[in-house]
Amino acid sequence: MFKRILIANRGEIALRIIRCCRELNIQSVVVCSTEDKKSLPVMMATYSICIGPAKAKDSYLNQNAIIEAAKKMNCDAIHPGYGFLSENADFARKCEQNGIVFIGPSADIIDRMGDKQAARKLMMENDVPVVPGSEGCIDTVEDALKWAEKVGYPVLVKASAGGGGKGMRRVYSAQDMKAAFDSAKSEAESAFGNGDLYLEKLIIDPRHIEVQILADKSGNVVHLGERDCSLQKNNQKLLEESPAVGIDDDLRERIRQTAVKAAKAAGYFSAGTIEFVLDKHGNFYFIEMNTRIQVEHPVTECATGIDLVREQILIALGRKLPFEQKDIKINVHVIECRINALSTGKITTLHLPEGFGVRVESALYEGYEVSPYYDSMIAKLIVFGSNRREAVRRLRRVLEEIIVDGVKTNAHLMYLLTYQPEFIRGGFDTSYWKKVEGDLIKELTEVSK
Amino acid sequence: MFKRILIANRGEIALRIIRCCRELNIQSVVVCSTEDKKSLPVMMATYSICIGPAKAKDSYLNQNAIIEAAKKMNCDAIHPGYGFLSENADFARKCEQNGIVFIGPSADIIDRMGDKQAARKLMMENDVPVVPGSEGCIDTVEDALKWAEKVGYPVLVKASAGGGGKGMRRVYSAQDMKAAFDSAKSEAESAFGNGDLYLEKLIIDPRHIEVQILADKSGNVVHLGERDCSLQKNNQKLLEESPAVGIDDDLRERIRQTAVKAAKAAGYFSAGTIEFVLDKHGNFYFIEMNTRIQVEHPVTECATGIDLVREQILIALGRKLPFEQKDIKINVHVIECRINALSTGKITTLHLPEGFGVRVESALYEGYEVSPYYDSMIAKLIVFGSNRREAVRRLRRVLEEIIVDGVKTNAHLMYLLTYQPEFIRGGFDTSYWKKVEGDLIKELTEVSK
Amino acid sequence: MQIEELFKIWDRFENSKTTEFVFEADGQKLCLKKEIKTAAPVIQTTAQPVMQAAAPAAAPQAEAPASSEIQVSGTPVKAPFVGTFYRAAAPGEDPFVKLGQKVSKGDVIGIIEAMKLMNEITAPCDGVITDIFVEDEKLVEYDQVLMSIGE
Amino acid sequence: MQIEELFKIWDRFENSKTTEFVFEADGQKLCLKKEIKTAAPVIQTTAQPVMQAAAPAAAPQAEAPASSEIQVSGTPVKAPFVGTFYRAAAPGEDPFVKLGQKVSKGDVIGIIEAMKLMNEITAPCDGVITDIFVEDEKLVEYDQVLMSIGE
Repeated sequence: MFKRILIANRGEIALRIIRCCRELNIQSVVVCSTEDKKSLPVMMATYSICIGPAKAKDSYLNQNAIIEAAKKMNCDAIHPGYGFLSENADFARKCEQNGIVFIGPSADIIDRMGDKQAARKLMMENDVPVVPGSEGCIDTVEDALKWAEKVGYPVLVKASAGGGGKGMRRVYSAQDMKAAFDSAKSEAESAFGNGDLYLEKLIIDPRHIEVQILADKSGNVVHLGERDCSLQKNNQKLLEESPAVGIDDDLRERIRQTAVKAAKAAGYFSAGTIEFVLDKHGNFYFIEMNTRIQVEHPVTECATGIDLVREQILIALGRKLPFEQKDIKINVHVIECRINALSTGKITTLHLPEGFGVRVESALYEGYEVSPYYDSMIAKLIVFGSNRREAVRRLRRVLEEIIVDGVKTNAHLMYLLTYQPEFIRGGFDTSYWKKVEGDLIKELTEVSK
Repeated sequence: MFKRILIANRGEIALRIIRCCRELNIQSVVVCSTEDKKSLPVMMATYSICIGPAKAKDSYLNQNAIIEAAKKMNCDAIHPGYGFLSENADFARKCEQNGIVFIGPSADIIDRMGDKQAARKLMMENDVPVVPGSEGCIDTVEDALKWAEKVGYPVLVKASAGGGGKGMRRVYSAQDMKAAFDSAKSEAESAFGNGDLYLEKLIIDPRHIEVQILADKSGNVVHLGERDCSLQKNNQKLLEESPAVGIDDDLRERIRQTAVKAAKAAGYFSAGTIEFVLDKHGNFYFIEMNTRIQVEHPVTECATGIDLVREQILIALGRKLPFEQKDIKINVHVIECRINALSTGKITTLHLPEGFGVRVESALYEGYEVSPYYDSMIAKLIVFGSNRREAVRRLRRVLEEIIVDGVKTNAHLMYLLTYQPEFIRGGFDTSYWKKVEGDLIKELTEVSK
Repeated sequence: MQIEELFKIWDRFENSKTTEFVFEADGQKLCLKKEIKTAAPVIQTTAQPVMQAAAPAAAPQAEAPASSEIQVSGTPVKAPFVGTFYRAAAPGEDPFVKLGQKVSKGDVIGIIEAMKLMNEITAPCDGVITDIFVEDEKLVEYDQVLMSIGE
Repeated sequence: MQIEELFKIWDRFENSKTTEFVFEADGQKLCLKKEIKTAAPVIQTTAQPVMQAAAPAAAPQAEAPASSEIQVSGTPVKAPFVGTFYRAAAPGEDPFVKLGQKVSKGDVIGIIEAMKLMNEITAPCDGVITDIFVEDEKLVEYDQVLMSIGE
């Protein structure tokens, strides 16, 4: 067993890992910035060490300082949490080079899955469906029309050298192709000095379905069911649930098995997530693999009863998975709602909900200063029930119960969401939040009067 | 469904019931004393109503005030929680007479199980083992010796009219019988004006095992496994767990089935508990039935995933149980540790533990005044894991984590307990706390230096 | 003075609003002083559930008893138990008392109905009705201030 | 008065709100005084996990960096990064600076080793070393006060 783990993170995920360390009888060393010296993780860890100023670049992203702290504090492993250095292959490699176990997959695996084009290629080779795209560049409008005809409209014209939406055009029918193709080409040429274009199928308003994977170093891979993370604002997840509703058992099983296949293709070990988009016709496509623990991992923990952080640590030690696929049972519906701070300030009154079917992950306490330097997520409310309706009612209850005075939060808005018919029905896609947000804000304004 | 439930209780159990009401979309009216006007249940309930001064006799035990409040507030049911009026047949009857549903069994059932001699007789008639006792009175020392010889020593000589230990003697061998019998007789005569004596087998240092029952009004009865509540100080439970360790599957099944038989014999409905003592030889005896929700009910909720308060409410509505015995699965080990205040005062800092495998039930908040008027229990820490060892480690973690500043608590003592070899092994009997308490206090004093 | 006696006095002093205490007798002298708190900031936990108001399921609170946190200037008349408050002996009749009316100790000022019994509420002192806080036929809770009597 | 009695009284005084206590008897006199806190009482969340100390599993904290919450009178010299602090250029050699030593801005006062590199720490101003807070070869964290320079 590890003797001492350094936690290269902050907030609720640092606390989550510290708790797990305590339960495994492992000492914890949490790093912190000057801003976080009075944080709950710092108080709860066996040791803490300040590694830099508030700005993440100089503290939580300061690889040298973290490695130095781990070595000087005799840590035998580093848990990176999520965000920050968790998917940084260089950092994982540095850990390896310094004889410190990086709790996650190997640097090579991170590299392999981090290169989106290479990952896509690997998946295609292993019969994992990816969003259909042209093989290589498309040089003429004629070829573009031909390819689009084959895969069906709408399609996306993308610059090979592109990024950030530059040189990208949506094309909904053949008659728009020429204009889109030409303007994308000229934009790409002026932006990147490279006018190469390729085409991809445009999946309109898909659902975001991801599958949690656990894999050990001996090649055993299991899935822990899927999570539906379609409730997103600007690609930021707001609410996640498991299992995904409104998809039949055959499709569900195919998605899960495809994820296992993808993880095996990647030679993966540790906890990881395979992300898919699912279109209205039941077609699903691999998007990317997250090679870390995710924010929404408690959804799966509540659904399966499996402690993912604990398994991560044990896998890093080289232990084999203590269960097989058939041992994993999912009998409850779980929903996680993220509570985000909409302003900074000191928490004057705090009441976190509790009770049957509830789990809360948060590093808040009365008197804590919510800082502008880091992520705005301040709490995760996880509820579960024997079915989705029960979970939704419990979600309402905890959103009625939570009190976070001192900062503004999205709790009211999320509460109003739980009464929207489309939300209650479930199975909405990634465009849903955009459609409903305006109504919710209006309703909130009226209620607040 | 009920429209509005009055909660005739306070503290964490009132909050527990309010949460359940919210999830069932039922309005809640919590009664309170003047002392409890700033309690969390009062803040969280849909409505609250002050019914009397601090002393429970004039508020939480004030039947007329509670009935009046329920009627005037148009409540269609009353949930009594535990303690106070929860096992008061008169109160249940008053509810019935006033057209208010008492959430629990009928007044007649409470009466039947509340009369310990009648309950004992009923159980004997139904082949539920009770602690062996003489049938009727024993008039002479000779008859006493004869009876004791038959059942085996040690035995208890008890006054028929007795109570509170008066006219009671433990007899460990035949040679002590005469002296014990004579002195018990004269003590009974002078204390109760009635020298009638009877004999009972003395079970030395038994384990306290109880079985959770759910029964509907259609005669369906299921058990939800047993709880081992042997860790007691002066008959007050300190820690409860499920399942009971160190008993084989055959015995476990016999205890559970006997409890079902007992509940059926009582014609029981609602949630209830059959309490047994278990001796060192695997003999178990019915002691009494608790006709209410119990303090330790979350142990069973975490073990089975069944919301007992919700089931109580649905049964009171006349609904049939939505599951059968075969649907009830217990795959985790659960431990509940009670946190008791050892002094009164204002809570200055509060941190309740959270995370994987943890549930906390408490009505504390920062600024809350722990009052001398009511029960000293201020929080219940419930932990679960895939086995007992995991649960014990998690219990240590939550006891390390909890902060309740402003009052003294037993948290430190319970923490030290979790490192005692006999506790770690499990399966200890009701004499264990008495044996270990002195050592723990000594250790605590040394650690605190 | 024995130390027990001294401690007893001291405890009283601690719990009192007294800021200075001097006692001399039989050649003994005890002197105690306390600084005055200039109203330390009270951190109040007004932990009202945020969403109560916004909850679409929440019913109007009209029928619940009004909060009894009322500023009373004169002598308060409080409800001795939960029940329905009546200002008059029967519907349509004149109320027992009106605002500004002079009352004597023992005069009936209202009725609280509880368990189908009508209980007369009487003035605790002589004076004038300076405030009436509860409307006719409203549910009152224990200790709720019904009226106040001034001079 | 016995010393035990005196201590009893004194303890009580310490824990009380009383700010002045005078007691005279039998030719003895006891006088106790306390300074008044003029600052408003700050409600501090010192949320240290209660059981850390009692945890049989907890290791000595010796190797962890000392808390940097230090009262510094002069100009503090702080660690610019995590590393091992050395007071001398090599083991056995004289330290760069000693207590009371005069230094000029830019003078080397110590070394912090991080990532196997030796980084010289220099005086931020002219003055005299008035305090040295960190022992030789100890791990220091970012921003930890190493020394202070006074006049």
